[in-house]
Amino acid sequence: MHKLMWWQKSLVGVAIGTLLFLYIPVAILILFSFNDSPVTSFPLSGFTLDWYRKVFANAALLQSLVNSLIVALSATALTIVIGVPAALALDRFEFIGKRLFTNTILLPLSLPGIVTGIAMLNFYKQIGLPQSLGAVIIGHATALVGIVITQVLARMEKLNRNLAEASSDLGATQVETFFHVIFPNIRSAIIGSALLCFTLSFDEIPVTYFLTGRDITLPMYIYSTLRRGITPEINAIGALIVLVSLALILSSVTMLREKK
Amino acid sequence: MKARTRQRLSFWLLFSLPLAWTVLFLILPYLSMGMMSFWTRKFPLFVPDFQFGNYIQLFSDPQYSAVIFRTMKIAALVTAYSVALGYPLAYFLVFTIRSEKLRTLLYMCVVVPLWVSYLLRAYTWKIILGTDGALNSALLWLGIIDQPLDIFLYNQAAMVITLTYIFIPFMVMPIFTALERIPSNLIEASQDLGAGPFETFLRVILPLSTAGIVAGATMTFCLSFGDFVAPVLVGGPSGTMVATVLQSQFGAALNWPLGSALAAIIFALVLVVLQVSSKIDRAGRVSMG
Amino acid sequence: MALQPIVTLENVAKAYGTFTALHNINLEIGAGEFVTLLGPSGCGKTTTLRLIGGFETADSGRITLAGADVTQQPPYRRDINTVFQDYALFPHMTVAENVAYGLTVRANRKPPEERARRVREALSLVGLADKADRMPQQLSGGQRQRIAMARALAREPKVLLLDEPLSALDVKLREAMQVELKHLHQKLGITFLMVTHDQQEALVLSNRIAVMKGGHIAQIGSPSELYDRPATPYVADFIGAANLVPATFLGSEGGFARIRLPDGAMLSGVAVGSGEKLREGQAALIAIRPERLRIGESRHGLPLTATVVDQLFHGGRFQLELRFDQVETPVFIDVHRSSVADDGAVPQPGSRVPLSVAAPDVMVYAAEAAA
Amino acid sequence: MALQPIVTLENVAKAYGTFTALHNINLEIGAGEFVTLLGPSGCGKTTTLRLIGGFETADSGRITLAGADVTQQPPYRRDINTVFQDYALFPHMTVAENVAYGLTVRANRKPPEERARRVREALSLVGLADKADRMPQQLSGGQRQRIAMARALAREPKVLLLDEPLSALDVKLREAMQVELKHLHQKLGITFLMVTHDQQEALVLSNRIAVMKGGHIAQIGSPSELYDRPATPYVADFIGAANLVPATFLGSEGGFARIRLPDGAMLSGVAVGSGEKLREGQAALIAIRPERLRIGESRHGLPLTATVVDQLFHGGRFQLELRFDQVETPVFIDVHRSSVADDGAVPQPGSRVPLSVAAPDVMVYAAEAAA
Amino acid sequence: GELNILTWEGYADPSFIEKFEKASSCKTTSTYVGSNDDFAPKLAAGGGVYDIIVPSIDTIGLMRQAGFVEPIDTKKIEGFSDVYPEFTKANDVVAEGETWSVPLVWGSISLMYRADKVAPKPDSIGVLFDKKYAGKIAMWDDKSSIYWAARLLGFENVYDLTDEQLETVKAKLIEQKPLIRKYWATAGELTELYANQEVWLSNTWTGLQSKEVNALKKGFEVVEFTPKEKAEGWMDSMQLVKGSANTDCAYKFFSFMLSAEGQCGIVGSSGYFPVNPKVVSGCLKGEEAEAKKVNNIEFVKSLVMWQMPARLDKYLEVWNAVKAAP
Ligand SMILES: Nc1ncnc2c1ncn2[C@@H]1O[C@H](COP(=O)(O)OP(=O)(O)OP(=O)(O)O)[C@@H](O)[C@H]1O
Ligand SMILES: Nc1ncnc2c1ncn2[C@@H]1O[C@H](COP(=O)(O)OP(=O)(O)OP(=O)(O)O)[C@@H](O)[C@H]1O
Ligand SMILES: NCCCCNCCCN
Ligand SMILES: [Mg+2]
Ligand SMILES: [Mg+2]
Repeated sequence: MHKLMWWQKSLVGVAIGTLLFLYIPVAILILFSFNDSPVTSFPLSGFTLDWYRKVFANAALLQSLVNSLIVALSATALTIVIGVPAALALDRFEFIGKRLFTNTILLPLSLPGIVTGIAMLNFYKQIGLPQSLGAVIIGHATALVGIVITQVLARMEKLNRNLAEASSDLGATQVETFFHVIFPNIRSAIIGSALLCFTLSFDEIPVTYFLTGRDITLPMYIYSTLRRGITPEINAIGALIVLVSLALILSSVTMLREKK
Repeated sequence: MKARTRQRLSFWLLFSLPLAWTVLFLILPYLSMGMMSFWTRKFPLFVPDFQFGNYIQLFSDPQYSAVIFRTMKIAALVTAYSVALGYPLAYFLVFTIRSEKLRTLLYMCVVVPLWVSYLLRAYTWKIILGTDGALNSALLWLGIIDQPLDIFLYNQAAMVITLTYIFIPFMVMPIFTALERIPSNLIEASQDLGAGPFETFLRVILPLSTAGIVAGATMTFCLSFGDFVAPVLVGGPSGTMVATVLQSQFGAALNWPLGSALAAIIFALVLVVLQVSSKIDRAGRVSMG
Repeated sequence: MALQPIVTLENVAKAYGTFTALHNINLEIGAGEFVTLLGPSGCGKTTTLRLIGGFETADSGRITLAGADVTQQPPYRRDINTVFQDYALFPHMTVAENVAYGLTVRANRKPPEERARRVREALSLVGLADKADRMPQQLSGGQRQRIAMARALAREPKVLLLDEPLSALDVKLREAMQVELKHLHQKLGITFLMVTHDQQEALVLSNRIAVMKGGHIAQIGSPSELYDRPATPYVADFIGAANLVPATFLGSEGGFARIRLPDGAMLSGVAVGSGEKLREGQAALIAIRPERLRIGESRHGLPLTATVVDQLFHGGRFQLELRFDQVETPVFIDVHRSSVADDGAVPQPGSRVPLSVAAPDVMVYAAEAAA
Repeated sequence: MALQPIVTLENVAKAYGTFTALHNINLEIGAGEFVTLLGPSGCGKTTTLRLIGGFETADSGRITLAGADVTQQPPYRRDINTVFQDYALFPHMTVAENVAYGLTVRANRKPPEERARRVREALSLVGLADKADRMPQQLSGGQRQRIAMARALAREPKVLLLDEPLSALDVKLREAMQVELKHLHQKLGITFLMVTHDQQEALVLSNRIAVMKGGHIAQIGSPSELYDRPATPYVADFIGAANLVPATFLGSEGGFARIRLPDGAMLSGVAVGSGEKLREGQAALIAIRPERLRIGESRHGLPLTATVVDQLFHGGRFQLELRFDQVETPVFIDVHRSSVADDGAVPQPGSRVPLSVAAPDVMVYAAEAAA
Repeated sequence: GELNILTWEGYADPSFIEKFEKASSCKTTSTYVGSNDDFAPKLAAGGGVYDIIVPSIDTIGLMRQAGFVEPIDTKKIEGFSDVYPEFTKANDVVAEGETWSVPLVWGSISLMYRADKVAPKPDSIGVLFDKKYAGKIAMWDDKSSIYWAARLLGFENVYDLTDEQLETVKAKLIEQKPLIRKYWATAGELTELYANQEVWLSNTWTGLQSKEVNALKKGFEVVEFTPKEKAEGWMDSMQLVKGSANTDCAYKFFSFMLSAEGQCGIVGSSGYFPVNPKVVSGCLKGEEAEAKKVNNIEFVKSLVMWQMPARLDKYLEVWNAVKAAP
């Protein structure tokens, strides 16, 4: 811990290089959002705010942004409504198939999204759920609920089991116990995982790709725009996303790491 | 009411919605995908059936195994590079940065790019690696080359770079957590027993962070294995990955049964990877006490 | 028992999966008593307490509280309160809110003035009236312990359950809190049922102690009953220090026994500790309290001889580690410094010393009863 | 000190940020000694040990090991080994691998046969030769403790550092391990430097004890020196139980003092404990060991009177809580049951009892020296 | 009412769609495809989403066979009779005695190259297979690559190749792979590939991409030409999705798109050719009318007009195999 050895120095070098590596693309994205050429290549041709103006004038883009917000908000709300009771049940009760349930609900998080998307496309069609924002919302909620469950479960496990017992010992019914004791203590885990779900849903591509109908989300808009050739508007919206995510990530990371 | 009845009731109050939801929107879809993999393609669409033709086609036509192996190779490379870059970064954050505040700040800096649109992160590499891109401009400016090189973009290397970039944070996070969890007195004990810092690293720190490496590697491997954005944006003519094929079976080729069979194979592959990694992970976790 | 029983357990059994944690426990606790469950880790103390508190449900048997069957009642319907081992204070509430909690639940909502009064009273009872607005994290371990007490007491329960209430505290604080706990019990007059694995604590605090072993109650009685007349070597060893030495049972007359020690010494007139009948020639175990063994010969005592193995300095006393000939297990006795003119008088390691013990202070048990 | 010094600390100081954890510590440890650092939490015990082990670097001062200056040496260059408080066993290695670790490092690689032999020896030394292939998680706390010992001892260090080696164990096990530790020290003859905050442990095990307080060494000496002639009330209270009572210093003659207790009793011929000069009429504090206070009057002793507040049953003894008139702090004495014919003879709460103490057993200190 | 249209970008430009919405009070929502292969999957995933689709002439037959679309009552469409009969009577537009689609625009597919880089001036498809331009060639990511290779190889009926011929085509395309920088998917992507100096040579949708590349003024010009092996022709037409709840609006839309406003609008925004020559006199005059082949039906006949390949799935498999090859 005194002086750095050669191998530690090179580790540090790689580390700093990697940190830069993580930020160069972000910097370039922001740089091009101010470049006044429709083609994103060097050399830069001049400064402009036009792309930002275009973002705010592009009705289709703004509509897709609104759609994304609707999807992310609704999907997040659903993950909470489904995930929190599930986490409570997993925490409190032993039952057959518990591990299977937990593993299954976590599957969409490691399975390539495209597989989950295909499976949903296939089945949702059979149960008469047409491709639409509604289907996307259900798909996202289903794929992401594992996050809420694991985060809340982890917090529940850290939460002193005796707290609930103490509450019922003091005369509170289970419902009172939930609202007065459990909820205040898992709130930050719920908010943190909700933020995470929101951001992931907001940025989700593969499941959305298969489930979306004529109303598209922002990533789908960007995807089709990128396929059609780039317009620097996308750089502008990207720069804006960086800004907003920065705010979101800061709050969610603090929430999730808040309590030891 | 009997205590046991009360328990059951509250269990079902909590669990019936999640269970029903999961069965309807997740488990049945996976099962129905599995079923469709046995259907038959019948121009112009497909019909229910039970036959193994799709699997036979996937295993006999070298075009599919070639793509699967290529995808595995790319995912493995991405995983290896992510470890190679992510581990030093995590190590640096945990052991070199002394200030708690700075460490948290830098950790967040690692995480932030994860939250920038996935597509945009991939697409930026097109700007960087292109013939007119940042990299060529820089090399020209430095006088290292006098003609832009077109070897950076639209090939597998570009996909590996892009995916590595995307997944480094996924790698750093679990390794960081694993390193942070190593009690400092184990490192001190090692030094106390005569091991210098390098030996301590190799014999204590590295083995005790395997759980983190495995977690990050699993995530990186599985997600890059299924990626279909990089091939579209920065992959070249030789950049077809499994997800691209899958996408085209459900798109252009309009052969959902074959696509389902391919998806089922990916599903199985991922389950194998998860199984293996949880084995390693469990071994690692046991050892952390 | 003369007292009105407030809690009774009748044939209560509880298994976790295939593991039986409690085998048919019977226990009757009188109103106002201070009863302690004592035993090694895993013997079922916490399980017993949780069954009474309502956090677990008995597989069979019956639990009554003040005469009413509560076996199937949930915790919030039992007029009992618990002080948890790690206090279980609500981390998101102030001290006052914690203490008030049990008075704000729907089933027992008190008007604000009464609530405020009872919170104040409970906090003064534990001497922490000035900490009402703190958060639990801002308190020391001992203070948290007392808040947990106040929170339970604010409900004015008939019975207070305490699961190792002092085990998280360090030695000095634990001793101080023991005294407080005792005074609180005397002042309030409600029933205390405490779990501990610290025999010192059990001895100091309890009216009665139930020593548990492997899901059974091994013996129940007052501290001096258990200390002076342990039913088994297990109890003898668990309560206080006991020197356990193997011996051979030779026979008994008039309730007193004759035995032979491995070194050949014959002792007669010793007390028969265990309930079961000993047969002649049977392997036995004798238990002698350290303070009953005296150095030197005595007219009234039985004479023994041992070798000093080690001398441990404890400040106010020396502890001598002795060994009888032919016996593996060491024997310890205390030599108090007030009784030795000069430390030189303490026998040195290697020396052989004569010992004496009064015959009734030697208790003999069947060897199987040990383990 | 007659012994060859093996570890010396000369004016060693260490600060963490603005907080000074150690102020100019001087300490000399002789080869083969068993020295204990004793003190309350945060007094700098661990810091001292870590400086010697090389895990922290001194801000100033000098540390030598066997005559060589090691102040700036990293831990892996010091011929010292440490038994960590929570053992710090490598969780990914078997017991044997853990013990062998220090013999496989590049700087000290031993041939396989020697390594195997030394691992075997170290494991038998701690009685765990049969556990070589277990993983640390598969061992009990006491076994882990012994593996940590074996691992350090396999290196055959000149000095063994032990940071609260037994604090994670429960009472019974701790007592057993104390004995083992003592025997191990006697058998090996190497130097042990141990940190503890358990005074009992320090008294039983050490050749010398250094009592620390706020980054200073308050007193260093043999257990009986510290117990019988504590330099301050702080040491008196920390080592063993001390009854501390406020008093007024009236004057001294021939090294012995006269004092007045708050209830008016005058005591003369008492010992002056503190080094500093006491002035006439100054507020003082007297310290009396519980075992030096006797119930009843005595021709040779000073007469005192107190009221019994409480009687606590401890099995082999009763502890009496007494109060002198006009004095807030309670005074405790032990009544051993072997010395009371019948428990009825123990004074009951409320009764006034005459006490006596030999004048030299009362030590007087300046009141400021307390805190 | 409302109208959901699955179509190509540029085919629903606000410049004329807004006029339609105002006149008809039908609100339109357009979703864009990148390739003809996108239509079937979108419809296969369930109905009720789209009312109108605009596939090319080689795809409309598939839509009908798959049961995705309904026959059209041409009487309800104003101006239908003015459309080139070569289109309104074409195979698949008319099938099983019914009309299945309403022609919208048409065009050809030619070769494009950078004048400053490619010399001598090419005249054959062969230039796309020339090693000299390795790494500078782009091909449309579409099964139509097969037609290109087939024509180069001199095969007669490119829409009904034999297995043997397909194998040869596949080999030819795989041989071409190392020369390819990128298979382009959309008009914009190709434009960008040129603008970023990535490629010099490609096939292209006549009219649109060259116009866009040259408009960027990157310091070079691109040139289009029809290779001596002939060019493909295409025609995009509108189809009514089966079960549409908005047929009234759909018919209003068909009529509008064949009117002067619709035809001028789409020609203006896409650069392709109008199908109803009668109504475009207001917007296309003289040279421009000539460039857009107004009334030049001979040009239609000179093209190899797209048809659905006789064995569509076989063609798709071949094209996928080419892309999957290393
Ligand atoms: N929820 C549970 N599931 C399975 N076994 C359990 C459970 N709770 C307790 N046990 C087992 O029941 C036995 C008795 O446990 P209990 O907690 O009552 O012991 P205890 O006497 O309180 O011990 P300690 O002193 O360690 O707290 C133990 O062997 C324990 O492992
Ligand atoms: N790394 C550190 N940074 C800041 N302060 C520290 C650090 N280590 C110790 N201290 C402070 O130095 C003082 C002495 O600490 P040390 O660990 O030596 O105490 P100790 O006597 O071993 O106490 P304990 O009995 O609690 O282990 C304490 O006040 C502690 O808070
Ligand atoms: N199907 C032949 C090509 C049709 C292309 N239309 C695309 C229009 C893009 N503006
Ligand atoms: Mg317990
Ligand atoms: Mg310490």
